[in-house]
Amino acid sequence: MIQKVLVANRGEIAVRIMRSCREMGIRTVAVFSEADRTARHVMYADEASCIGPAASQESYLNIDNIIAAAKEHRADAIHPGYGFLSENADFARRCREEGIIFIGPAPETMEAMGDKISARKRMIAAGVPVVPGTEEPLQSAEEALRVAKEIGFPVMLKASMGGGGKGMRLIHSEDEVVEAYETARSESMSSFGDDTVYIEKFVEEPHHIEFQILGDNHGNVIHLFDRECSVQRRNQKIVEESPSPFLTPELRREMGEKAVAAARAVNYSGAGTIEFLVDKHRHFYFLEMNTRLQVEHPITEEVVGVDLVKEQLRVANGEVLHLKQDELYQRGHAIECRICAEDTENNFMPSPGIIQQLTEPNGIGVRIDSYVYEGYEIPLYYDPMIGKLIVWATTRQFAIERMRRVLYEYKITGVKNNLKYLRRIMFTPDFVRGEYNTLFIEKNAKMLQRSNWHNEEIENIAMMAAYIDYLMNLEENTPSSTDGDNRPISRWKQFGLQKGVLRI
Amino acid sequence: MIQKVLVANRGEIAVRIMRSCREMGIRTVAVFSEADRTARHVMYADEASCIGPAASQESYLNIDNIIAAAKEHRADAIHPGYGFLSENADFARRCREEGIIFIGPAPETMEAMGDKISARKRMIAAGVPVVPGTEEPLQSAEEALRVAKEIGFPVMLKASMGGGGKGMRLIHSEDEVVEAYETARSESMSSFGDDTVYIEKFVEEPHHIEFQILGDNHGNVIHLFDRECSVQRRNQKIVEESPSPFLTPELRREMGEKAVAAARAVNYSGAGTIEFLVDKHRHFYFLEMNTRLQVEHPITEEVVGVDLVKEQLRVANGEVLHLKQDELYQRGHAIECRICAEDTENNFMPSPGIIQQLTEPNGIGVRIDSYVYEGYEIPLYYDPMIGKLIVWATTRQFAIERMRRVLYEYKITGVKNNLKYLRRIMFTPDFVRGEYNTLFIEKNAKMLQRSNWHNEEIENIAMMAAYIDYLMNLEENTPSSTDGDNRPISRWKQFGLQKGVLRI
Amino acid sequence: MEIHIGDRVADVTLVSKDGNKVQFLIDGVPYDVDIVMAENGSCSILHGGNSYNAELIRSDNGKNYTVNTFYRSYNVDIVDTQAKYLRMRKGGEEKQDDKIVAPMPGKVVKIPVSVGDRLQAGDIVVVLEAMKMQSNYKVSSDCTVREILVQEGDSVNTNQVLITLNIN
Amino acid sequence: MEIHIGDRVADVTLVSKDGNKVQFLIDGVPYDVDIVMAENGSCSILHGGNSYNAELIRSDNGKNYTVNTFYRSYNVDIVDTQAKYLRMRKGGEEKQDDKIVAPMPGKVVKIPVSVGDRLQAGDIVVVLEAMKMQSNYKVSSDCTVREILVQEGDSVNTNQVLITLNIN
Repeated sequence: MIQKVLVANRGEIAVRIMRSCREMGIRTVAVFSEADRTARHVMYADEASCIGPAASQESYLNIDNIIAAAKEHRADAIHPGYGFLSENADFARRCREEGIIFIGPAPETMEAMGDKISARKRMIAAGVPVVPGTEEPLQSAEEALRVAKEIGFPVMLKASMGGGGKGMRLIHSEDEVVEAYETARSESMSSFGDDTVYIEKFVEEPHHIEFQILGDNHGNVIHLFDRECSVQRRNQKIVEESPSPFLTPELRREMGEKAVAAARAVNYSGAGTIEFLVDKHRHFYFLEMNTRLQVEHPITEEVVGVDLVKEQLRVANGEVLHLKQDELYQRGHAIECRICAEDTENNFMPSPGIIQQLTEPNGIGVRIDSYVYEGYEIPLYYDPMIGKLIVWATTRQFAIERMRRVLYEYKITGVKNNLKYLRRIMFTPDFVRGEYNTLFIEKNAKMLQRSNWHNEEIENIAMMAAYIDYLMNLEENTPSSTDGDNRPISRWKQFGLQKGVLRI
Repeated sequence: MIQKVLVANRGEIAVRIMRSCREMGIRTVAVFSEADRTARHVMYADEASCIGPAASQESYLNIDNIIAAAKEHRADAIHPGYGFLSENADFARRCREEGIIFIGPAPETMEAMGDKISARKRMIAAGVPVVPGTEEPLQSAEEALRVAKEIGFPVMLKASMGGGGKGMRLIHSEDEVVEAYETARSESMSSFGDDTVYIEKFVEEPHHIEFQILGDNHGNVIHLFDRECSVQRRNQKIVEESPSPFLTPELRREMGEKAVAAARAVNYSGAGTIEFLVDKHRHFYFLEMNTRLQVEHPITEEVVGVDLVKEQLRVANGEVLHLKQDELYQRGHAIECRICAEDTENNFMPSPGIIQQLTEPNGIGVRIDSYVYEGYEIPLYYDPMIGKLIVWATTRQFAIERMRRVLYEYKITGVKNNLKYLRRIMFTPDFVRGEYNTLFIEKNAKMLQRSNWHNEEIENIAMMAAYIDYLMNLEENTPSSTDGDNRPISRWKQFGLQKGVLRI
Repeated sequence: MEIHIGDRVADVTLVSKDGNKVQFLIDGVPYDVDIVMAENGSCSILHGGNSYNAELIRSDNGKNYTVNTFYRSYNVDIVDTQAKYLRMRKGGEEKQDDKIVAPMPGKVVKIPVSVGDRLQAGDIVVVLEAMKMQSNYKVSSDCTVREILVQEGDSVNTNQVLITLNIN
Repeated sequence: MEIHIGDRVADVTLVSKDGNKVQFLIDGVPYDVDIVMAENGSCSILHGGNSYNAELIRSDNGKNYTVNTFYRSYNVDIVDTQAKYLRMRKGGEEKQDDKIVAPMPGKVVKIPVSVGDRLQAGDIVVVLEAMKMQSNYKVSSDCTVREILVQEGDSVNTNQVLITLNIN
């Protein structure tokens, strides 16, 4: 039985994993880089160890340091989360050698599926349709150019070890190939420690739809239905929903069966995801398998009513899957928005900084998986995603209405973020009707821009608010507080006592 | 169609109602007393009006002022929440006269069921079992004494208009009758504007189990299953769960049918609750009907998958119930804890004050309905409940484990509160086994007391934390900050730079 | 520095400090910890590989703390020289009068006694209401009402003296 | 007081104040509002029966605000006499050099140019990485590299000048 788990990750996913561990009575060990001493996961865990400097390569990607921490803390198991080492077969193999349970599939499975080029081969052998493209890694920019021309533009350049949109480039024409090849390789090396890239035909107007998979060590594999992940910017998902509004019940059943077959073909154990591209004629192609928990796993949890991290831990404990395919069903509808510290008006540029004020929504049908707090400084070394906002409601329409409501409640000041952008998505007709594919952001770019709509009343409100704060903070208006409470609300209580005609 | 709703309430329930209105695109009007200008519901609403001084009698219970606000803001409808005017038939009648939709049943229904003495008569006529007791209001302390002796101690003295445990007294012996009679009447007058009280036989070791009801204006009535509400202190619920661990499927079906029959007997429309006492032999008695939304309605929402406030609004709009009894089912298990500003070591004495620091839990399976924020001063005029913590999980055991986890995450400083007390409930064997009744708190009083368990390590941690903060705040260690940011985390960043041998 | 926690008195010295790495001596035993102020008012301490959190509520004078850990709440007093002196000076001086003190902010609903009344143990002397709940305050031994310092309807604060008594 | 919001310039006067009830004149038109600072950094304003919220982020000098309302974010500048004077004095003085400035904190990954290089519009002059994303910065017109102020591997802050250019 697993008694203590080291979580080899940071941010919201580290906290997410520790939550389920805590519920199961399993002790947790946090690891952190020097930039993360004040991060939430360090405070949340029962135990904690520093594993190196800020740069991921020297800390969260440093296998030796993580293994050393696991041994020092006598952890039985390591949960890798997503990103970082989660799909690194060497790490999984090293855990096995050190007698530590790696919470994920066997390294052989990861190698078969994690390397996208090898995964394509397996799937072709298993009769699962794949997108046309290279069967071997590219050796040079020249080869990339030649292959791209053969297949015909547009093409997708992808990191073989990639995921989460990193190291991925859509190429429309010849003159983009060289720069794309170089930057994708460089990004891939910095993110995954490997610079192998390959080319696929770009499926036009595709839907990105994935199936959640669970397997155990006893040969059982089930799927937990679909997630629609077509709202993407920079090839990264920002809004996901479940069930997909695009799938028919028949197609859902067929894709579910193929997803299970794909997982069975590699003796899959643990939680994983089969990603498909679905074209406008509802033909589907295997895209890749993610041999780990996905960022968007909560929408499946909400709709199917399971705790995927708990299931991962049970499987890692050697238990037989207690969920049965024919007992699972989807109830209601869930949507997830990824909250990012980024500048949506400047090509989604990451925007690190200090969270000045934070109000998270709550109430019926809302779930937040986040890790930031007021006063927290978002480090510039890692991902700009600061949290995930998930709603559940009985129907898709109600879920959209709920997402609008919780985006109204959510307030973050101090760092640029995409809250207002996400709100606009929730009002975009293509999204509201459920008629969208991966071109959604591009197609609706104009509508998703900040409105230049003027409202004198709102402007007046903004000016009065700023002016009163300005006056309140002028030295003559603020009796120096003796109790050290210099927060606006306290200063207001003092300023609020003033009375009379001022004319300033 | 209702376009604008005035919410005649405050606190978490006002925000709860406004949330569903906002999701439905309905504008909201907040009303507030002079003590509540900075309360969350005022900021949440689209519009707001002050309706009088702090004392409830002059504001939240002031029918004229509330009607005037509704007219001024042209509200189509009024939602009364729970408490205050929610079960006041005069208010409902006044709304009808003024052409404003009252979101709740007809005043005639409220009179029939809201007055507990009259409700008992109706139920007897309808063949629903009731607890033995007086059929008429008590006229004097002497009569109370006489009747109590007739029925035999212990007896329950209850306010006829009461609810939420207010104006309720358990009487064990003769010499307690007079004081109980006086204080119950006084409390009832101050809470409900009516001092009618009556006596019932006290059912010993009872379970307090209630059924959620929904009716429409077209004669349809359904139930949404049960809630177990037996964890009570001072006759007020503090922990509720759904489904009840005590009910068998057969009993659940039978009680559900009786609950629907009871509601039908008074042509019930809207959301309501039939409360039952169930003795240890699983005999059940009608206790009272609450003709409004209950505090604990969220656990039903989580398990059955509905939004009760939305359903209320639809019914008020004249729509036919779209939920069908045979399509409803309970999924998983939900528990609610009421978070109160109170001193659990001093007979649950209310403890108003300023919230210094607040960390609310989030993540999978947790819902918070609350209204406080950092820096908020809890007024002393109203209820000490500052929020509700609700968890959902697939099984009862997982729900308890989840509640322990979220209580671990929940942090409130500045006011005394019952978080640690609730944690102890979640570890009490009677609760964990699901074997408890309304005597639970009394029976487990010793176990629920603060432990005197000592741990030198934790004490050392506490001392070091306090000492470092003390040093950090000594004037010589704090360069006067120019940016006005005097928060601990900012001061730490300055103090944190210090280096060297200190010996202080 | 002398620090009191509950009944325990400990001698705590901050020996050295290098950023977050701090060495303390507690009753002569060295403690090497990594300590930061993380969320506002919350302190994160790593010690022996374990991660602890302590929320601090500082009193106005800055020397008394309520420290919440997950398991317990502690009262922690930092006893500096000035406080030691005051405590010494105060020792044995005050002999406590019997009085009725408000345990919380609230409103005086009723005062069913008058100055000079002789009371028996268990008699109600004042009824307070706060947050919709009325509470009766009774005397615990026989006594006489000396002074009544508030009126029915008054709002009162925590620790405000409401009534003073002469113990018989 | 002169206040700028976006392109609009308004004259705002606080006329009178009685607790939360405040009268302003905005461009001569009276506004009676009920205004309080509620959650920290958030301001609640009731006007004409409507409830508005505005979150304020004050700049270090205390005169420039970012104000977030539900619908939009505004830049609000309070123009006091000192600022007016400074603006007047500054007018027309600085003629801006062409330079490459870091738009966010990050790490310099690559500088593919050297001092004196002649560049064409569209040439990449620096590659920055932040939060795992690399971005190429290009020149928008033909120019020559004057100075390179950072090295590959350097960490840079927002608005830090990286490279200066001579416009041809």
